[in-house]
Amino acid sequence: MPTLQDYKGRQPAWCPGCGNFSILRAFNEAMVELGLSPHEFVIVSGIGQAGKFPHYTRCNTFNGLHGRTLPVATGIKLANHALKVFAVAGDGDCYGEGGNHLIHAIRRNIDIKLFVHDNQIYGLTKGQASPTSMKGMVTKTQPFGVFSEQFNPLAMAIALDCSFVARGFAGDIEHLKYLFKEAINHKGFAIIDILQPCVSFNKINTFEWYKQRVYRIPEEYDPYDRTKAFEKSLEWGDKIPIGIIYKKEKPTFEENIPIIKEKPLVTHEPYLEKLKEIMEKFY
Amino acid sequence: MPTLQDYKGRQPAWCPGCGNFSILRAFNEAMVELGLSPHEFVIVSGIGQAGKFPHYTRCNTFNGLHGRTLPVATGIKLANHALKVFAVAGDGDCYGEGGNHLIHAIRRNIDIKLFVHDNQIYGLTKGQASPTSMKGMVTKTQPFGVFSEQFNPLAMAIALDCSFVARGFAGDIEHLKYLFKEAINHKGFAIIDILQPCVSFNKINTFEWYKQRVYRIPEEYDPYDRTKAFEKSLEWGDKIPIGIIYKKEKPTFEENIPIIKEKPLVTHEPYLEKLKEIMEKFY
Amino acid sequence: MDYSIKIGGEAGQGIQTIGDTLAHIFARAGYYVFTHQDYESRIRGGHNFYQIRISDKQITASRTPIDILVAFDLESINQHEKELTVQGHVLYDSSHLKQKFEKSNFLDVPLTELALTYGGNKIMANTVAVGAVLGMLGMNPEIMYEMIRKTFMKKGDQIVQANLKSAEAGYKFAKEKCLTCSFMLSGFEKRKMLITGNEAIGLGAIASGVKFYSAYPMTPSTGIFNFVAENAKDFGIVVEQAEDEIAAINMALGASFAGVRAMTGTSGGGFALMVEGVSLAAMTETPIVIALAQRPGPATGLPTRTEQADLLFALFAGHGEFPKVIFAPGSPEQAFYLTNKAFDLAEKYQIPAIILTDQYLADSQWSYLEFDLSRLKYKDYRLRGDNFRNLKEYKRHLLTETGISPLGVPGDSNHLVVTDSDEHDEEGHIIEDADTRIKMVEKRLFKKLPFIKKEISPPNLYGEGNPEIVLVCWGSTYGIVKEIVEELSDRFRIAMLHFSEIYPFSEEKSWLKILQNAKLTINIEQNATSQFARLIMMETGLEIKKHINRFDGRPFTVDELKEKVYAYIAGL
Amino acid sequence: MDYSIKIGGEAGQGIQTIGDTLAHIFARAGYYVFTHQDYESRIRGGHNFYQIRISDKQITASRTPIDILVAFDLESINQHEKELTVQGHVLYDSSHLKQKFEKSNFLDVPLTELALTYGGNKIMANTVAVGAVLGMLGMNPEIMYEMIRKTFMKKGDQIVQANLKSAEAGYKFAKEKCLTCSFMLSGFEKRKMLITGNEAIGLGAIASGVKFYSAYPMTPSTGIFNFVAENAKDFGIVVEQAEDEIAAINMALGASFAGVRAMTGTSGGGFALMVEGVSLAAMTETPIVIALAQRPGPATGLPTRTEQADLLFALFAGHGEFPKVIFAPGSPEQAFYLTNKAFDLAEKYQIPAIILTDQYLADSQWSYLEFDLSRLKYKDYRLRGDNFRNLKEYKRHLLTETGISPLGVPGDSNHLVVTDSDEHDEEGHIIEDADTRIKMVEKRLFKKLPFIKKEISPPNLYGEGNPEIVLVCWGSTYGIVKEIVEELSDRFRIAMLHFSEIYPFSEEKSWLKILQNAKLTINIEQNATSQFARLIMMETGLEIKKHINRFDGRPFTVDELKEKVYAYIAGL
Ligand SMILES: Cc1ncc(C[n+]2csc(CCOP(=O)(O)OP(=O)(O)O)c2C)c(N)n1
Ligand SMILES: Cc1ncc(C[n+]2csc(CCOP(=O)(O)OP(=O)(O)O)c2C)c(N)n1
Ligand code: SF4
Ligand code: SF4
Ligand SMILES: [Mg+2]
Ligand SMILES: [Mg+2]
Repeated sequence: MPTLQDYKGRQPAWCPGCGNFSILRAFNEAMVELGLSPHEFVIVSGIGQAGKFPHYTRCNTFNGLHGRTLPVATGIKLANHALKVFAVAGDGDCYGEGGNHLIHAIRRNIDIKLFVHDNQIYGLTKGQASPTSMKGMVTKTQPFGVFSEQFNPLAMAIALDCSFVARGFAGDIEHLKYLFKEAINHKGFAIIDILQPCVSFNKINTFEWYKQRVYRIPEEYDPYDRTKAFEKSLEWGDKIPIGIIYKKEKPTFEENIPIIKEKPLVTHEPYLEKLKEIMEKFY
Repeated sequence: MPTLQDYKGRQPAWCPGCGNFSILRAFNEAMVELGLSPHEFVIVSGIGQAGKFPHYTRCNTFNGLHGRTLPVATGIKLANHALKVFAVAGDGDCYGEGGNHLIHAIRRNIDIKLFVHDNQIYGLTKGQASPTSMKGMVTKTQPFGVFSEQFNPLAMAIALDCSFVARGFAGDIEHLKYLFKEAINHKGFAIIDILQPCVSFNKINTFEWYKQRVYRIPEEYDPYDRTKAFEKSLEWGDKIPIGIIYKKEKPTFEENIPIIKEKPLVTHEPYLEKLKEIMEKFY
Repeated sequence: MDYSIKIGGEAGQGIQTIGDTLAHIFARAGYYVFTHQDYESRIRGGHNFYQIRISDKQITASRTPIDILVAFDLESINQHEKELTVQGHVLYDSSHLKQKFEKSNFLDVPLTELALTYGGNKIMANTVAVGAVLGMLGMNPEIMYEMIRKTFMKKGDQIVQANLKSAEAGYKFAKEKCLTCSFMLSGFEKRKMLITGNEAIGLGAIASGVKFYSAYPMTPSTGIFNFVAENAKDFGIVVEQAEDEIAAINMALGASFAGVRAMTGTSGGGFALMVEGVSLAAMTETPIVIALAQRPGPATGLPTRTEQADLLFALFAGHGEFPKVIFAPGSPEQAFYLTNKAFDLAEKYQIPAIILTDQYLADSQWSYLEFDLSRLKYKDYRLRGDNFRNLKEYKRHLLTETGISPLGVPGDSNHLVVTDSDEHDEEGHIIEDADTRIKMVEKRLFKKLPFIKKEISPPNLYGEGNPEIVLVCWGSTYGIVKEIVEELSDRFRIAMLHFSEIYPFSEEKSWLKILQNAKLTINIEQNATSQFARLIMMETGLEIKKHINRFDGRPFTVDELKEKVYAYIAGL
Repeated sequence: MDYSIKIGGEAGQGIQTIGDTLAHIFARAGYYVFTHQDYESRIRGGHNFYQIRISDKQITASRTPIDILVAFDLESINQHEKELTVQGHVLYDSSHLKQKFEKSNFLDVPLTELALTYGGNKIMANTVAVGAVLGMLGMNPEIMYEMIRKTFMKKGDQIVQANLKSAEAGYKFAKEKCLTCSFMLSGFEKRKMLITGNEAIGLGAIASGVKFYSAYPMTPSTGIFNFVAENAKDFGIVVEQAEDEIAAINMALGASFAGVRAMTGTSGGGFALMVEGVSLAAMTETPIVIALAQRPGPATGLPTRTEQADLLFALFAGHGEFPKVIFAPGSPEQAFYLTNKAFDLAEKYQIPAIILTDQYLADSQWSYLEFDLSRLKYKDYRLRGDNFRNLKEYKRHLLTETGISPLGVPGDSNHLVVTDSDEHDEEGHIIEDADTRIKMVEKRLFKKLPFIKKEISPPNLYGEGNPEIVLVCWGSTYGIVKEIVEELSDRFRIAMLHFSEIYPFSEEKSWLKILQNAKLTINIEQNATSQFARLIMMETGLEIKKHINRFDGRPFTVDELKEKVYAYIAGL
């Protein structure tokens, strides 16, 4: 049985007080409670503060390009669906640079779990607005403030009929841990948008700001009703719901591919003996 | 007053019977009825059969790259918001290659009208599945059929709170013309997803197939109710609604930018005389 | 024996079907066949043609003179009648062209009418046309009938019979009516295989054990995608059409990281979007093979035509410094074996390997007796299963003498496989310090490069061993230049120096002496700026002063190119 | 007089603030100042430093020997104490470092304590430190006080007083306690301006009438974005942070098409994503200026450090063949004027122009008396307003002698402005025919190129006019190599040949003779593969055999580089 010791990674280069520390703790504890060992999964991360995440826990890691976590994760999952595949990205990473991949990864319903560290800002590049920054936020590159509609990843995911849509908060570790476990136990593509205070650059959406607004979605809420889920996903302001907002059971992408029905692609031989047959096609 | 003669462009290279011909006719007639002259607007198009559209009417034209209509259109609109700016794209163009730009153009609510010729297939490249192709469609590059969730541009647009969301059908020219006019008279970003039969490659969604399913949304429908609109946008099957599905009045991106409040950017001088002042900042 | 048949008409008139059917009949009959196509970026209409050349000797290019022109539109006659040889004939259907030609070498075949009478359906007109061409050639129709049976078997006996009758009708009609037809076909030989450049790359990939192919459709590369997809089930390959080219290459890299051989394919514009991914492959040392099928640019350019203008772009694609391998096959045969070599080197050295072709090679069909499968190499360089499981210690980016680190398959062992697009240490974790940085650059670049160079074969000298005249070329111009050398070799000490393993340059540089000793060196490229000559200059300092370039999107023709070469020779 | 001050500590400890304040005080005092920074890719923690060099003569680089080391962490002492000169001193706060040093040249200044007592707030510690440094230097504090008043004015008198008191406290304390401090400052001179490479590019863009700047944040280019945004209101510029780099360049192209001067900026990875857009700019002949600030690759590499490894990548970026201009300024001053020239050429010839810098130049501050604004060129080449309205006939891609077609502003006239990424005719509509294709390639490439070449200035020879030893370099190494040449020029006939207008090569090639006549030519590059030397080889056939390269992400230091140059000279 894996213990927290197995998840001790490198010394984080995050700022003291950064929300990422709590996410890291929740994640490691969830892995231990799930009985998952570090070599049983891969984390694909992008570039940004969130992108450094896999170095600070222990796991198979592909820390790729800014914005490209999902395609890499998709390739890994298709090549070896016996591996659990998680994608860890920032809000700029996943909703800005990588927005197109999010749309299509959701459409595929490939069994990848996406964890977005959503600090509503570009952290590593020193505080520009991200797609989830709130209107009016002034930064060096938004001198007149943000005008664009705040991106709502949950509403979009529901519109795309994503099979698991949730919001977490770095300030509620127990709950976040529960979300990690639920997402991982769920079959199909899952997104958890994790509200993550950035103490260095986001002076609007602070720990306090979130604490005052965030509330756990009550037990009786039914995540299977798409329209209700859509309405719930639009809640943002004095009250911000965290929890599982939408769920839909359906076959995963990899289940649909005949070739890997029996066994993962990585275990397939090249079948070179069949070459002779195919050569016949050219005569 | 412009006449249809003013809109006679080059000889189309589309297949006989292609849905694009009806879209072209509806568009030209709409322009004439709106009293718009060819030089009063720009069409930015991508690459694909739809991308050839501006060559077959008459207008200022930037026929750019596959998938990149919206960023170019955004640059044009910001540089000269006195011009009307239309983007014409294919479903692969706008929902595949260009998906990320669609998300963010909607968020900006920049006053661009996007017309997607949605034939649910890649036409110019000879019949691969597009994001809007229906599940099960078999092509040379989808040998086991399409597994991915059919992309629903309207639902996504509503989730992103797009200010004008409509669906048209190439087979209902009068109605399509009405949609063009409504979209152009509307202030803010507008998307019209136009069902466009591809007689050469899409053997599933034929003129007949659409004719049997498409119906005009009744008068009494209220496009301002977001949740209702979301539900309506999910209708696809035996009945497919066409018309204005969602509307939201809000300030446009360009209205928010102080610099171009008085006059279009293109009419601004370089203000080089101010250079002396700014030099002082370096001492 | 050496005949050329051109089928011209609008897109959608079945030109491709007729051409393919004829080409396969000829190949099956044992003739050597070469076909190439010219088409516009549209699905219907316009003017396209399909050209077939047959011979009893190996042929590697099309020729301009036409013996039989099958005209489905007037445009074909306007544009191509002048290409007819003295014995050249035109086959057409006056009811279709709405015009009758009185010239003696024009054969009016009522294709549609015969199709209706004998096939009971006007779509049989294509089959009638095939029969008519064989009739004009006076070729024994048996093989045609055999092919028809084979092709339409699954469609049921009725269809088979209808096609047989139509073919026979066309055959008989032409044989009787074409009194001036005087073609002499040599006897049947051992059957030949017919293969395009795209198919050869797809076949080469499959023969190299490719398990994952992700791409975004783009002419002229889509044929590779189609071929791999068509055989995906038999060979256990996952193919995925990505949302864009960025996703395509990143998916392939993910699959490669996870332990399978992965590939993507595209053309210039799509490759431009993959460039960051190429750099990622280099930094993470993830093997990847990329097929780049060139077409005329910049930007969208001429999407269905040919050019060799992305060489230097591909060579320096990607920010930062790292080794990559670039191959530019000159024929489907070379494409087959070089694709195999690309997979081997990409995995052995954990680098990107690029196969550079173009629309001309991608779409033209060559004929061969067979491919020698025993020349293929398949070695699995990955660390997997027990070998990995039982390893004491593992570091993904271990510093070694060769610069090659163990490529472990994540999940096969409880050793962790960690890599990073940031500069990293041996374990794959982010670093900032100078020492590690230096070591890693040395590892990826300086240590690997010498070994890679040793793997590269020198250019291939064809013709005179100690030539006075050398025609330098690379990639798809191979077959065309080869025929010129063959033709001129009786009159001149001439040779072709053809480069197919483009980069890095082989250490074997004896070809430099050949160029230095030659009286006349002509560089031939299907582009405007002689990119390969510039590369030779950069790599060796040797400047080639005489150039022949073509950049209108059409391939060189042997006859036109020969004239240009003559002109230079005359200047000697 | 020539002193260097190094402020070291963790990110977030205010190193940057202290450094900037000191640098500005010195510049205001009329000293020449040079600063450079070394920081990690993190926001807090780690070890960073800010180095300031001051002199009464123009200086263009940092020096290794340190006179005052301000240590905010022990790491600073461990790493940098060895760099101290004989008269060198360390300023630290033992209460902060939790350690006391007994060495005579260590000055323990209770920064926090003084801040609390005199400023009433420990954040004043930074101001105390600034005062203390001036105290150690024994520099007249008046200018410091003046600067403090100016800086904090808007924050109200209380803040001003608090800072003044803190500064004074630090000043007095150091002046009294640092008995071994023996620095000799020369008298005040005419004030100097301080500017970084990034600011100079932003300033150059503004001075060239840039109206639209769209980009996606990426170190080390973000400073340009910030500078333009900061001045957007005053100069009527629209700035937009795009969703990705593909959007950034396509937006800029849209704005340019619509009639305004447009620019984007990024680093290698982002530029990789713009490559297709570069090709689009070429085909549509849409002017665009791109700032490419290099950092070590491949992939993410070392995001906050420096390298010159994207030269050949940038040069050949984009599928297809087309002209582009590449400038690589060696100083903020060059960056300012070359950015202006880039805008002029991009619009005049309707081509992409790339300004190639790197983190070192982007972030380091240089001092100047002033920039001569009269050297700036601003000419509007666009066809707009009445000129366009009253035109008889208009074709966007009209074939002309120069290859330059009228760049009309859409909407200004009822003539339509039509362009296409496909190959097109003069009117901008899609074509397929060979003739038009050939004409358009000739227009874009062969006709324009000779004119562009004429605009390019040859490399700049600094030092001995007829040198025995030539140091070849390009871009940001300018200032470092310049100082080496200055130092060695009394003992050797040595010169620097610096290239800032990189491509196309100027037609003026007299520099080739200089290299041929030189006994020793050394090529110096901040990369692993001597890319510029390879370019010289490709363009001229001249091979440079001696190289000095650095690729660990840190800039060359004058002293280290000088040693390497010596080594080669010794070998003569
Ligand atoms: C292609 C590319 N563009 C830009 C960058 C620069 N960059 C690094 S991190 C980052 C954004 C960081 O914001 P986010 O993704 O929200 O992550 P955070 O740091 O906030 O966790 C950017 C733009 C890059 N590395 N690659
Ligand atoms: C970057 C890039 N990738 C791929 C292509 C090839 N391509 C041209 S059109 C097209 C898709 C056509 O489908 P769609 O956008 O739906 O337009 P349609 O032809 O159906 O109208 C593709 C993939 C390209 N031109 N550029
Ligand atoms: S900058 Fe913000 S997100 Fe990044 S580590 Fe610091 S606090 Fe966390
Ligand atoms: S292929 Fe389809 S979409 Fe394209 S022109 Fe033909 S019918 Fe229209
Ligand atoms: Mg963020
Ligand atoms: Mg389509």
